[in-house]
Amino acid sequence: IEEGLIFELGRPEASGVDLPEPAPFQSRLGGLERKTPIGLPGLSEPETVRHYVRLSQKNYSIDTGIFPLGSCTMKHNPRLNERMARLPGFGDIHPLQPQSSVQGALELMKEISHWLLTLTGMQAVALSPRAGAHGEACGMMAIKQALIARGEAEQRKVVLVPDSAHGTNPATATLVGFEVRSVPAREDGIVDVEAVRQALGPDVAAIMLTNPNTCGLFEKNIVEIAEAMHEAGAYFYCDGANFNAIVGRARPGDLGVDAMHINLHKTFSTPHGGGGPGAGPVVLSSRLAPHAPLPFLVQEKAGLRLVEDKAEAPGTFGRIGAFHGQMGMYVRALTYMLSHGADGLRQASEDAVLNANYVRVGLADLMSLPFGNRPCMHEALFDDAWLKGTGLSVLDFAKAMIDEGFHPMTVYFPLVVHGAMLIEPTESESKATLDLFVAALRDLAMAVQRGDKERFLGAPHYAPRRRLDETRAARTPVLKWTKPAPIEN
Amino acid sequence: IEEGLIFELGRPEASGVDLPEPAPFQSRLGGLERKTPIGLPGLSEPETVRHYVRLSQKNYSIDTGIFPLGSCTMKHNPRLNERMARLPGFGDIHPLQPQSSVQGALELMKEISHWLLTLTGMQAVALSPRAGAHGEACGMMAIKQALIARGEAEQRKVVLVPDSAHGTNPATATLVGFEVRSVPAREDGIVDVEAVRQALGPDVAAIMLTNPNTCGLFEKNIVEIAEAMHEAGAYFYCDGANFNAIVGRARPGDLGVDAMHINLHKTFSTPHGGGGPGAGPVVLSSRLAPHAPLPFLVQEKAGLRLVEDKAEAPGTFGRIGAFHGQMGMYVRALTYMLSHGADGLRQASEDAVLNANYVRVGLADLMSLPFGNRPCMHEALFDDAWLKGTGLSVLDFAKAMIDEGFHPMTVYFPLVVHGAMLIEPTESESKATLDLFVAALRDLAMAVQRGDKERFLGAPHYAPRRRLDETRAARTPVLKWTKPAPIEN
Amino acid sequence: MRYLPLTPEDRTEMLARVGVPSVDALFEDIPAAKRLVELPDLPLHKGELEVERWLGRLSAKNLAASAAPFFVGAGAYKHHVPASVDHLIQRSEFMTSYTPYQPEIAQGTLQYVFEFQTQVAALTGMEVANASMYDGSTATGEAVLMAHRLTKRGKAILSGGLHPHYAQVVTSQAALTGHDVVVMPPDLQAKEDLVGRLDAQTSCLVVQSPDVFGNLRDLEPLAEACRKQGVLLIAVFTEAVSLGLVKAPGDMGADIVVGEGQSIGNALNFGGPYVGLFATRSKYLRQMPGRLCGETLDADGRRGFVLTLSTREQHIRRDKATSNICTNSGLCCLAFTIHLTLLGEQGLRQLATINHAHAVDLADRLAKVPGVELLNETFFNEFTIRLPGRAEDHVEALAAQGILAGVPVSRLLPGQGCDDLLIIASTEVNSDDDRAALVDALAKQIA
Amino acid sequence: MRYLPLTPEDRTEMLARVGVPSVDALFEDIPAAKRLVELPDLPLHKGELEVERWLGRLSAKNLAASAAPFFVGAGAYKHHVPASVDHLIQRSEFMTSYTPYQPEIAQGTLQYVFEFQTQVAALTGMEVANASMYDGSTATGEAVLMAHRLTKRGKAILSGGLHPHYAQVVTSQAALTGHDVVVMPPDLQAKEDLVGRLDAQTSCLVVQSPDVFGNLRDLEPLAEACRKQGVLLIAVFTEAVSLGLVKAPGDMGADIVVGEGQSIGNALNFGGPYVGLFATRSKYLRQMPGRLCGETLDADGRRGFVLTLSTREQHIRRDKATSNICTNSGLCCLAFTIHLTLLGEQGLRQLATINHAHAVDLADRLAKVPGVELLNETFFNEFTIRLPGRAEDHVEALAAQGILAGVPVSRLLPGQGCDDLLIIASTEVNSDDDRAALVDALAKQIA
Repeated sequence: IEEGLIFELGRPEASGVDLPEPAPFQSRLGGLERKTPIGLPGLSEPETVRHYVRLSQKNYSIDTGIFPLGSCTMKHNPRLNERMARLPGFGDIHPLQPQSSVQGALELMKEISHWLLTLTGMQAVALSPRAGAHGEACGMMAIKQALIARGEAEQRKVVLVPDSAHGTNPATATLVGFEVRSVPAREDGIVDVEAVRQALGPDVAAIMLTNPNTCGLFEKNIVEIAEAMHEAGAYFYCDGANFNAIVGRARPGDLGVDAMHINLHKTFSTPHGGGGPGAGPVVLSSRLAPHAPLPFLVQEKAGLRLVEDKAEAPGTFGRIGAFHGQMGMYVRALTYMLSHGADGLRQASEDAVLNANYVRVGLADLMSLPFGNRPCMHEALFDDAWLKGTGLSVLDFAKAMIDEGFHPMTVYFPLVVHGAMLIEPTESESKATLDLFVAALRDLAMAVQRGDKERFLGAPHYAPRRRLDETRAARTPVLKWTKPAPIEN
Repeated sequence: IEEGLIFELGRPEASGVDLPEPAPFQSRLGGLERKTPIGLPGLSEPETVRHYVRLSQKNYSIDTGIFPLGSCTMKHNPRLNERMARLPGFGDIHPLQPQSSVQGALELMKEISHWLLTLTGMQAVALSPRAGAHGEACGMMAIKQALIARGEAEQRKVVLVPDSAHGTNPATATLVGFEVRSVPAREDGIVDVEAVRQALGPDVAAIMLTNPNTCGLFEKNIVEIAEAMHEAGAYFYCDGANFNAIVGRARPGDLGVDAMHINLHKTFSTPHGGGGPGAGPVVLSSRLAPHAPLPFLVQEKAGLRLVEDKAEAPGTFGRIGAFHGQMGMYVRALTYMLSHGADGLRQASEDAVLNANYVRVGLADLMSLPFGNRPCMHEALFDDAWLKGTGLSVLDFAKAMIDEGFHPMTVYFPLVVHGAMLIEPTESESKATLDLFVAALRDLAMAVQRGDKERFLGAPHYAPRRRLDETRAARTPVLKWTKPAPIEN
Repeated sequence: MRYLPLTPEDRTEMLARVGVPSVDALFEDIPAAKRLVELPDLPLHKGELEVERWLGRLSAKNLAASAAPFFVGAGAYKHHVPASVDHLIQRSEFMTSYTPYQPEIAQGTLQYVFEFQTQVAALTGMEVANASMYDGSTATGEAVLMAHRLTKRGKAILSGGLHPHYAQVVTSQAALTGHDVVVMPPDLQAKEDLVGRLDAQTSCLVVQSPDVFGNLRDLEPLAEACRKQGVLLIAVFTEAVSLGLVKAPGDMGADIVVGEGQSIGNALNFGGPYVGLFATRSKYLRQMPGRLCGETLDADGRRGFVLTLSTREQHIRRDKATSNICTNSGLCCLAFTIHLTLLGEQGLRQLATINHAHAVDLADRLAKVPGVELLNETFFNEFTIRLPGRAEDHVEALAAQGILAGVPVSRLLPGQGCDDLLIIASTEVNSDDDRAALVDALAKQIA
Repeated sequence: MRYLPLTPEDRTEMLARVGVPSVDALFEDIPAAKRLVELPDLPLHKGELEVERWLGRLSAKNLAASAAPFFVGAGAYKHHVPASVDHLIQRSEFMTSYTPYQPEIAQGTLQYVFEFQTQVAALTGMEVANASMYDGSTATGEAVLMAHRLTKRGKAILSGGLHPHYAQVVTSQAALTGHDVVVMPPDLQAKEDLVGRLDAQTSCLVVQSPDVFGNLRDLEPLAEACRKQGVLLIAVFTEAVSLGLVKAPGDMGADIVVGEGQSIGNALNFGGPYVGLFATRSKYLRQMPGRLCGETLDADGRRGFVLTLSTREQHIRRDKATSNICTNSGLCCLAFTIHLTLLGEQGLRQLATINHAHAVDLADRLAKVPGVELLNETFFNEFTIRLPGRAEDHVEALAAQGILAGVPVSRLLPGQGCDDLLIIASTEVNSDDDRAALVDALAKQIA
């Protein structure tokens, strides 16, 4: 049975809530009452519940199978996190209550800050960014503010971004008013120190580097790059999307990083939620700490206090959002950290890397590896060289995986590799699952070799929908439901 | 992907919990330590969550579609009920805490008793039965005890049970030490007063009658039957499984009922949970009230008190279970009652009856009605006369419904009707859903007429499993997993 | 009315289609004199917020286990249940589905029941287990009836260590069915002579371990004696966690094992819903009450699960059924099996060990309090102490201080001279501070 | 470690398959001197019970909204969220799925996003809405940048009624990008002259209604003035429930409407996560930031939904993107759309009416307290009063009595001479008793 839209199911008289009639009163709307219908459908509670339950069943999720999207770190989302986030003392407090009435919440923010700083070896943290990209913006704004403070903002307008970077990096740099200068990667997939040195100049403000990078490799020369940046008077922004690979194994602060965002929804298991909410706290070096945004925590005799007034923080670049950030996500992430502990967090990174390598060796003979069959970090990157001449694309291969019951890996990213297929199993997958996954991919790869094209071109066959026409959607955008015109008799 | 059994997925070293090491201590087990492995599998938390999420996806449920099982009342299960049942003051209290520390819980029991008594017009209630069948046992035990008190237990050993009764009725009667005497129904599906009168004698203890009955009809002569029973010195047990049809429209107490169980999981929306838990409080007439089981509530100056000591209740037949019953279900049912209120409860019954009749008229021309196309109560009963000569059975028809995305109705019950198909849509279904449901059944019925046999004989085609071999299961029962013998080389 | 999808317009339209002038016409079979005209004398419908307030007020009047140092047991136990358990049992597809009578679209339920049966058989050391009973007490009642059917005898002997509520379930039933029951006097230290009571009329001997006073009992000698007399040994437990550390009743020779499964996966719930475990030997299978799930194949030859052997059950066999049970404890059984899957072999052993360790620690500390006498030589996570004066008074006094100290034996066995006895349980949820608080408060109370 | 499925045996086996002697070998690209040998100086792993205790202790130190008469608003509002909302958003398939980049197996997410976009467009009276932003404040920032792109001008004028945090987001951004911002002084009674500020350099005028002080603003004259000057009117709201009763900003001529969606479906969460709503006219679509879901057909011709127009987005367009937003507020947007579906046209109107009624009642009662001055002529569910003395001190005093009275304006606008002002919100969760408690306590406090 197809599930209609709420607008097709609803009736104006129906409602899924019961509300009391208020006592008579005198309106104070000053003549601004809404006089026309809003156009919302009404559904009873049973209809509403069924609608969303049915919709949910059309989704793939981590809870139903491996979700090996490279660069996305789809790991297990513990239910304890959810339970803790819903404690009334966390979920049911207002950001503008008197601070005296939320000391436990402030303590929690202090505690997660402590964990993040200890794990990264950095000096300060701005908790408030709402997601990775927002964290990037925050970090780059701190850099801009530092340059302003140094009087070099007009001079230093260029940000170096490797070709392999997430799209958010150049977008962020531009958003904050920088220009982007590309840095090519070496043959072996990592950024070349020499290339960085060549790109450096007095006009350079910073580099934005992902480490481990989007090819699943650790940037070996990171210390040299950081030194080169610092020598040139520029800053080192590290995209922390892949921090998951090295927690407990290396600290960005030791590597010369000036700012790095941490995706709590990747590394620390807060759920991706079909597209959010995330949280992207930014850790800062001592060079950038004075320029951190509002609010931030200070410990005073009477307790913890959030500094919210710019007058108290002359170096700050200001504010990147209302209130104090994604409290609900801090609770979840801290719950995860406390559960894992120092030992578990390190073990998780090790298992993530081991799992990726296990997948790599399992497929290396059938699929092609752009940088050779060498150890990777937490994700294994393949390219489409092995598909050449088969008439099949990476997308066809990905869609065929759906028919095998698996979510595809990330495809066509990073851009530096032709026909990239980036597989990140994470530490949450068992050996048995990886064995099944590898076997299914091997089976598909052999089908490619056999020339069994229909299995791929028509895929997916067994999903809630066959392949969807994205071009059509973009050519004539239908972005909301509109009431169909009545059919004439 | 097929989902293995936990025993196939687990490893002995794995665990989904982390527990602290206790301080050293001296065991007091007196040499009764377990020395051999238990044989339980170990799974991490992510594996466990995924296992059960995947299993759940193989189930049909009310939240995913109409569940029109006659006599089962699969209505909407509000989530508010679940939230309330988990309040610490209800879910996290022990049945043997001091009664002074659980006055709110006792008040809740008193409140739900008040609702049940008001809705049924009866004099007393025994809350503790765990389910409908348990309630039946409880009611029949009260009757037995009353007979003992009257000195007629040896004489009155027979219980009248109509052919159309639920199987639990005769089973219960036997369990409590009665003998069952069948009472046939009339041509029009209801119990004949004359037949009851004829079956009555000094050996009769009671009648067990379902009303509305399992044919979906209100027993019109119920008052006469009750009077006949009472005149003969016997009791009237009413099976309240179908009380949902008449809440707010008629009170069993007014009809002469002596005892009736109420399935809180049918009439008052506590979830069926794939087979329980239920709750089956029994309401009693003043004639049976003194014989109610322990515990029961009394209001005292200091507060409410549960009477648990037989010494305080000389008439009681004793105890039917440990502690005080299904508190978790009382909370859910009371939440539902408070939500609906007197007006909503009556409206719900009316809508349930209207929905059933709407389905009846929608199918009456294609399928056959054993008692003619006359109004029914909350369920519409069809028989298989219309399938005669098609080579298809009711079961085939039911399994074909699965392929249309619907749960089948109850089939082959009640036994008095050949090839019974009992449809109970409940008040939770919208007109739109009923229209779809009726259209799908009409389409199938027309396929029957066309002789499209494969659509039925092979059904279901689109379920997690094709038709399952029940005979095989019963012939060589495999009731648990056993480790497969190692394969010899 | 948020739960009712029909709008007034729908109703009008549908009544027209049905061909009746009003909904009243559909209720005409109710005798006119008995039809209700007025609404029941009860409040009208309320919104969620109002209902939450109303029930929240009642809930707040109770002292929750997690809000107090908590040592109450005697048949129900406070354990920590992982968050994922409650999350999973609330999945729509589990919670709002029915008894799996259409197996093709109920494999989720059927597979977990099959897994549950396997787990229960393993835990109890038996060959076969059913798909759950209401709770431990009713399972005990059913076990006695099953023994009567198997032995064709009619007398049950109940140990003095059996939970008094369980004993009352058996005696209440027997009083009405005409069976015999011998209830042994309260047996505080597991020293009663049960073997001497067995005779040729005895159908079964019912023994609990750990018993209601906390004592562990070696079932082997009893099993041997039973075997000699053709008596079935019914082993009962109320604390399923004990099976992680204590020898399985099946391994000690029990014929039927029944117990309460609440303490794995399920909340206290003021006494219910709980989940009854029921296991026996394969040879007794046909007389076993309750639902059973079995493995089979589908039309394509794939493994699948169905309810089976339902010819024993009421909906087929009616008055010849082995039991009248129909709805059982589905969702509680799911909670049990999920929690046990999370625990696994290692986790359950560890959990049981912590329970035992906490109880040993508490018993040792209490035994040092002047005036307190520890009765048990053996125990798992529960034991009985003798106090100066009425235990109930002390418990009330401590409750007023926010400490829930245990179950006075007089609550279970009134008027049997046990008024100075208190049953105390200590599980993994008791912190060191909790135990210290109890010891201190009790010492002060009786000083 | 309960979250890690690999056992030591698995690891050994897998390392062998990978062909490395130990896991260390996989980390050799990390410069030797920078590799960590010791574990981080943090506690070791903890079981669920310990974690619950630890966090429970912190939670208990906060005064929850539901535990107090509660009148705090100014950008985030306490509303009652039906139980089914939180249940549904926790469905595994919603909560643990990703951004729907593989639409064939993400139709659940895509369809609700499509429905959400339709609802937001209807609520705001606009033609097109996106799939959510982080929150109202960042959506405002994005709207200003969008206006700059569309008008190719660089100056934003921010009303003195705009939430100060929102204003700060815009000014912080502008300070770094070199755009101009005019922040009007606090406008307590919606009397500022905005029209006079518009000029040929002005890209956009940003006006909030109900504004931060609670006043309602008629946008029509502003829209007309903007149109004349080629200025875009950005309408902001922080209380989405107001849209049930108040004229839609789109109907008053706004070009871009942004707002906070928290108050429908979402908890207070101490400030986040929330959900930003963003709607505009179709003609501006290509410059709209954020994700969009569109309708299309699959290979079999069936209706389906996909993310579309992603050529505006960062993962395709990189440094030319309309925004850098990637992860948005998926699950909060789901909560919003479910709650709004439950409410429906009628329910939302009714809810808004109750909110307004409660606020009117409270304002009238407070206005009668000697020393209290009500500033607002118009308001929805929030208004501002002037008190004798510092509002912050009064609020602290009332908090100590367990009453959360509102937001002192000085918290939002320190050092701007607003120390005696208090913003008070009253929603459907405030009972009559709650309002009486506030009035009484405040009267005593200032007496």
